[in-house]
Amino acid sequence: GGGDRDDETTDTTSGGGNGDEAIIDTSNCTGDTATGIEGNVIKLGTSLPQSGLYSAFAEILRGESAYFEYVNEELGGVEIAGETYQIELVNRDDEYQAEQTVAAVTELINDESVFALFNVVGTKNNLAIRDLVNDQCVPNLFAATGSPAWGNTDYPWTLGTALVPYPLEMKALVDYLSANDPDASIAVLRANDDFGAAYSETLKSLIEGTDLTIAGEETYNVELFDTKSQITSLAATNADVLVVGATLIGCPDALINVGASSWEPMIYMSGTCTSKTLMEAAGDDADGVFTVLPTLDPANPANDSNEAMALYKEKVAQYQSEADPTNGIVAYGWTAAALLVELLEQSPAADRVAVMETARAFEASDVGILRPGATVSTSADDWFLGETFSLVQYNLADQFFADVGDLIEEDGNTAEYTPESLING
Amino acid sequence: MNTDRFTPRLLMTVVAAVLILAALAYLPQYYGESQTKLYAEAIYIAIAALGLNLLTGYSGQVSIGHGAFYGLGAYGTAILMFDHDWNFFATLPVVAVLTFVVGAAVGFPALRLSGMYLALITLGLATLFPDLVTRFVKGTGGTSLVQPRNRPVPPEWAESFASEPDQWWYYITLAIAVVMLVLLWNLVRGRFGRALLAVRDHEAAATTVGIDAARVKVSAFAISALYAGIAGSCSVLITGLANAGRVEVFQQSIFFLVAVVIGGTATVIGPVVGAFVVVFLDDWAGEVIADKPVLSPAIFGIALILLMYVLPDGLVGGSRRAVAVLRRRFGSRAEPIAPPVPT
Amino acid sequence: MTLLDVSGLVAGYGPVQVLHGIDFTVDAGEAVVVLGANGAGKTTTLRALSGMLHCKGSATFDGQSLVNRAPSAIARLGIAHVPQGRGTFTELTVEENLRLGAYARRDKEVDADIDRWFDVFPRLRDRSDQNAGSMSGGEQQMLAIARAMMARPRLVLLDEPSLGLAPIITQGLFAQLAELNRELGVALLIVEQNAMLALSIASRGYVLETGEIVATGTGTELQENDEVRRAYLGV
Amino acid sequence: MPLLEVEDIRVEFGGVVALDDLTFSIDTGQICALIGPNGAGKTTLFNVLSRLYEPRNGRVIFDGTNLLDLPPHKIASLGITRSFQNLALFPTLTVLQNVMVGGYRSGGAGAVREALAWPGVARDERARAEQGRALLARLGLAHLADRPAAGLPYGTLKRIEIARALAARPRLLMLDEPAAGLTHSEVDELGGTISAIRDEFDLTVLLVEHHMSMVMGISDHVVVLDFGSKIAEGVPADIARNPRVIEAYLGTPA
Amino acid sequence: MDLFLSQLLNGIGNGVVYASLALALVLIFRTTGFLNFAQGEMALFSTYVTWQLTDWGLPVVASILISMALAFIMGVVIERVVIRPVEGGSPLVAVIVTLGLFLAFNSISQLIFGTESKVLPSAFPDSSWDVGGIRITAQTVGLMVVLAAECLLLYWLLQRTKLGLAFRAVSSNAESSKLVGISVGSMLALGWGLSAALGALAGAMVVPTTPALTAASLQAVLVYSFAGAALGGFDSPLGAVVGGITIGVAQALTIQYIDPLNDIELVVPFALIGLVLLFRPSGLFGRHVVERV
Ligand SMILES: Nc1ncnc2c1ncn2[C@@H]1O[C@H](COP(=O)(O)OP(=O)(O)OP(=O)(O)O)[C@@H](O)[C@H]1O
Ligand SMILES: Nc1ncnc2c1ncn2[C@@H]1O[C@H](COP(=O)(O)OP(=O)(O)OP(=O)(O)O)[C@@H](O)[C@H]1O
Ligand SMILES: [Mg+2]
Ligand SMILES: [Mg+2]
Repeated sequence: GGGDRDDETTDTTSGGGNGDEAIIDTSNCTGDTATGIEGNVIKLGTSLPQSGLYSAFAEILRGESAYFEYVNEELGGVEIAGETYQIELVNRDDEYQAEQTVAAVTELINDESVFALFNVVGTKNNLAIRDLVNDQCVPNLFAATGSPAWGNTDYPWTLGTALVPYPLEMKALVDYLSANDPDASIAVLRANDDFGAAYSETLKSLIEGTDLTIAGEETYNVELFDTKSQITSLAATNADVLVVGATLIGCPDALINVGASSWEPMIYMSGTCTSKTLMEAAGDDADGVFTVLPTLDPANPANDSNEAMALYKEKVAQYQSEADPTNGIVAYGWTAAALLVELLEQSPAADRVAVMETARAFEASDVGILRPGATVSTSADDWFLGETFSLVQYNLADQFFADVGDLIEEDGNTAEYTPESLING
Repeated sequence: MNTDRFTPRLLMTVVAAVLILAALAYLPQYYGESQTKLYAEAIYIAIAALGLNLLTGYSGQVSIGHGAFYGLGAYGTAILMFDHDWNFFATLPVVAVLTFVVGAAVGFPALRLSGMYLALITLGLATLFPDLVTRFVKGTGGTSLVQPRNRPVPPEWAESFASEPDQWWYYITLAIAVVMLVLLWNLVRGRFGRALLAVRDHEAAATTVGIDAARVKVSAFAISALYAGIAGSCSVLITGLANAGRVEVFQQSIFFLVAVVIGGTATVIGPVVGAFVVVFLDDWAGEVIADKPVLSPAIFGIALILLMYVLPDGLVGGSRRAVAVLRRRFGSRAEPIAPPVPT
Repeated sequence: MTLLDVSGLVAGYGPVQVLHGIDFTVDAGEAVVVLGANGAGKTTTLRALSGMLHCKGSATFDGQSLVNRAPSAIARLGIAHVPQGRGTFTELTVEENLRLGAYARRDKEVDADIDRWFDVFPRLRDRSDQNAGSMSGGEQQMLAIARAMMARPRLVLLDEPSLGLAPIITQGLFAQLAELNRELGVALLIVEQNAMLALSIASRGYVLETGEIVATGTGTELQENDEVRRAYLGV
Repeated sequence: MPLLEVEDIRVEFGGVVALDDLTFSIDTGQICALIGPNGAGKTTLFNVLSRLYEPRNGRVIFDGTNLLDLPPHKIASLGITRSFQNLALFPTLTVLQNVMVGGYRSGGAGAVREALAWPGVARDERARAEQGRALLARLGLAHLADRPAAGLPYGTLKRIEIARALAARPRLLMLDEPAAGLTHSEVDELGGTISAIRDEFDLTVLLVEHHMSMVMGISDHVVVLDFGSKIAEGVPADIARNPRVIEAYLGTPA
Repeated sequence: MDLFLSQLLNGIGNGVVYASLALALVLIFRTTGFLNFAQGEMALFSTYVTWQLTDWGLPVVASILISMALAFIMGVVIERVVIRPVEGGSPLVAVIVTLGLFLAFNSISQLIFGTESKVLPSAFPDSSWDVGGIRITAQTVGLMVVLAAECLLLYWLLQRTKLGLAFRAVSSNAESSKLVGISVGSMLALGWGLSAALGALAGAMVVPTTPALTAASLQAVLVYSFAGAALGGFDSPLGAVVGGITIGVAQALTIQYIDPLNDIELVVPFALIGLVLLFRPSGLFGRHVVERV
């Protein structure tokens, strides 16, 4: 429905903030920084694909909802500066289309008057709204991709999520190879977009000065998911290592195609591919694949003894009975929601600026089903979360990811390993 | 075709047009930003549908790929504004020429094709375009998204009615749409429009009276591409970005076609009405079953099918039929009931 | 015995009524001609009878009502129609067109019948594999007639069968129609502008004007009617 | 003096020879009838003259120009238009619009000027409409001007085609079975009309027709085709008696 | 050389996938005379049904057969209920209706079967053979055999049977078909039923060549299938197969040998179609129909 023109309060004309001195430049924020809080309810907004070809991401919402319902019902709500608030999450379906995200977010901010945006899905989708949230001084918390772009300090109102930033995945791989196979040759299969570029460009910059070499690189079309010919072509290089910078069905497709060839490289696969269904899709060919995980694997029965995991499974079953708790996407939503609650509770005031400032100097551990002992943190010059994780290897027999080596702690290092253009492009 | 100068019908048309324009002009005063945006979207989709109607309605060539020209227009404008800091208005002629030329280049081989073969080639275009964009455009954050920051700001003289930028953008889009509508109207009412219909109805016969069918058809293709391109430019104004995924481009293409058919092929006003129906139907479908968003495309799809049952000749055709029935019932005038005739 | 009995037949296109209640009959084995000026409603009458148009009134064929019966069902009752405009299956070959004519038949003599009609129109035999759509106008007219005959109908509705045929072919065609009618007892309802020729093989005729029957009589009666002579016989 | 000279025109479709090195000519101002059995190649010749079919060999000289050097849409400008054996009207247009399409070439302002409603565009348009109405009136169709063409009686449609062809102001008018589907009296009337418009519009007419009464009544010259070749040529009375023509085409009326 | 052969084989492997859906497109075109944009999504739905049946423990082949039978019924019902009201009207209206179906089927599949990807077992054994260093999978060979059989069957049905003649008659001239006694409605319904069944078969053949069944599974393939059908000519089953395989091979070789076209290899099939259609506007094997004036 239409709202009245006259309650417009925010100024929409200025450019991005300037993040050096005060982390967040609020000089242009003329609106009420406590919008979205009414009585003891704090209203949050999210936008994600719930219909169309990418609707599998809608499961995130179930994980989030399970956590919020748990907090609202059993813990009385979230406590910010001594006050307890019930959390209300307003969601919009954007079909994974950036312009629809813009429309949805405009609506969430103007008509729904949400306090903050939370866990909006997709790189393009978050990029598309980052000017908007900057202009209107609305926190966009835990943008749900591992893109290095969330480190861009021109956009202080956008905070990335606790997924491992894609460049760090390459750092972990390069470290692992340097220790175990220092003169390995690497073949790269990458998606034809910014996502694929994040892998391949970081990898190339990281192997400078090492004995590791790139044997070949092929791009595939993310909207087609077909990698057969690319793998054939890469197989011809007979490289020691294959990096699969692919996503969704592209991941198992690549694994299957490698399996069907006579090539037997060590495979490193993007951390975005770790969902149970994708691994099942790869079948036998998934055995021994390396990747990274910032959280515990909900499919690993060994983790059931973990208290956080037990809570997660219990509450999902209780509040979102239609969701499958072993689905990594649900688990991701749960963890993101837990991080948000943690962030809000750390905030000194129920106020957008306060929350955003907290987000920029945030530290948390044992949240959601993050790995026990893993700390996620941000600071004035580290804008990335998700920098503590494990290198893991898929165990086909037991169908879960087993840790390889110790917890990797790269807190504050993402920007250093990432080509500058990927962050500030 | 009204060759007489002044008829009651013309008067009614003018009155209706003025009323509708007044309503459209008042809209952003009443509605908030989101709603205004939705109307603006309907208006720029109407521009594209106007053009597509020239191709599909008048010239009989079905395209399910005009989302590509729309995208080309959007990227043209967005890149010129973002990378080269052009003024929005300055990008329009460039986009017009660009899309016209590309449209002609596609329309030329399309000459030999008809029916589903042509539809297929245009589908190919819609499929290919996003890949080309992903390949060649490095926009925001390394993605193919391009977001200019220099959209026009409301000038001082417009303060009284467009104090907010989104209102100003809405008015710009509306003005462009009105101009495009008038141009098209002039075009289809006369010799060119008749030639298009003639070529569509019987190409050989049209040729024998001196119509260069190839030229006419390619022109229709190019003009329709231009309209889609300008619609794309306007979309940058409204949404602030240019983007092209496969799903998006396909969906845009379908929206244009649906707007044409729902509104009424080979009528001037039909596609405009159709565009509003499509945009609001889509919006409604997304909300009507709030807890099952996964169903919204189905609702949209089923609504389309039902609409086609009720109005196989589009809204314009349907309302003409309704008027004819009323006239007969109340017998006010013994005018012969003319079946749908292009206006 | 009355084979086709039409009374009070009303039909039209959308709001436009063309036939304003016409009555006529065709007996089994009879040949009847319908004359009428341009736009009189002759085609409309035939289309209504073969179920292609929504109509009101009564029309029975061998005791069965034709009104609002599906065209394919009417065809299967034994009524064949040579439509105005020929209705060729343009993408199919001449022979396939003829086979389709026999679609409703179950017997094994289809090939023999094709041969028979090839004898009547030798041009069709020469071109049996040609795409029907590329045939000349007259050739297609021959095809349309032969196709209708392939159904071995009891009643044939012929809508201007001589249209576009060379005089010599027209003569042969009417001779053949007369023979069919005589020897096999096929009833014919012929709409024809070559009134002289048509009346020569018909036992009776009707004159249709603006959707109403204005004159009727035997062949000779009509040939002597002044009005008819002036308008349709050109004498 | 011949207006149109057809020389050695040959058209083949696969194995079918539709025109077999045909040669003949038409003098200015004549009504020349082209007759022959079905499939003799008459319509094919029309299609060659309108440049819809490409002949294998031969030349067609119209008033000094070789037609075969021109694209199909230039033929009308040269002064040749036609009607079609199988109706070829524009069914969604009104009768008047159909005829106005015939006047396409007159006063063409170009799409851009039209879109901008340039001065003169409206005037041209009015002129075309007036011309169209005049032609319709001439052919007795004035009352149908604003009716859609679809659904009109067959014979009426044939006459609309003639009006459309005339709207292009031709010098050579080609009519392919214009009398098909007409009653006797209508045929006679149409014959009269054709002779009359020939005189009024200074036309040369090439007429294909199976109605012998009309052919014999109005033509100055008759060309007879069979299997794509000319088997006879001459004045109507001679043709009617020519045994070859009787055998191949006329037959002996019962 | 080995690499070339491998890529050739990849291409053929993908090509047969495109071809199997293209055949369903050809069938519906031949039987009803128009293009069904929902064809792929109807096949998707049937494939989900097949998956559901295998998930309930039925053998794969039995599941496919049952699902084909259900698809047949679904096709008939859709024609009767959804398409019938717009038949005989403007083809554009029919296009919009099939687009509506396209949206409906995709989203209803997701509603019923969930949005998570599913693994559909293959009807063919998981084995493969090494022939001179080239690996040939049973999947590809099996698909080719099925395709060849389908192709022959379709050819026989359309070209050699009375039913086929009736199908062609209906798509050529519905009005005259009625006049010769063909029940046009039943033929159309039958045509929809058959092509839906063929689509179900295609889906069950195609999806196991991809890692998993998702709502997007057939959309990418469908574009190539359309392309294949266009290349071969929409009215020729053989054309659909040759066209589909050509597209697959062109795509694979482009990826291997034309680096500048990497990830925009779609250019190649469409350029190919453009080229072919320029010279043969009805496709390689399509029958060119002359319309006389
Ligand atoms: N499809 C149609 N829509 C509207 N009116 C039609 C349609 N077809 C025919 N008519 C009108 O119906 C009347 C009768 O037409 P019909 O075709 O039956 O005439 P006819 O006697 O067969 O004449 P002819 O065959 O010589 O043209 C005519 O006035 C014609 O204009
Ligand atoms: N495209 C084509 N393919 C094959 N044969 C063709 C084609 N066009 C015409 N023909 C054949 O060429 C011959 C001449 O046809 P044309 O149409 O010129 O005959 P016509 O003299 O006009 O006959 P009618 O009096 O029946 O109209 C016919 O036998 C016809 O079948
Ligand atoms: Mg008639
Ligand atoms: Mg002819």
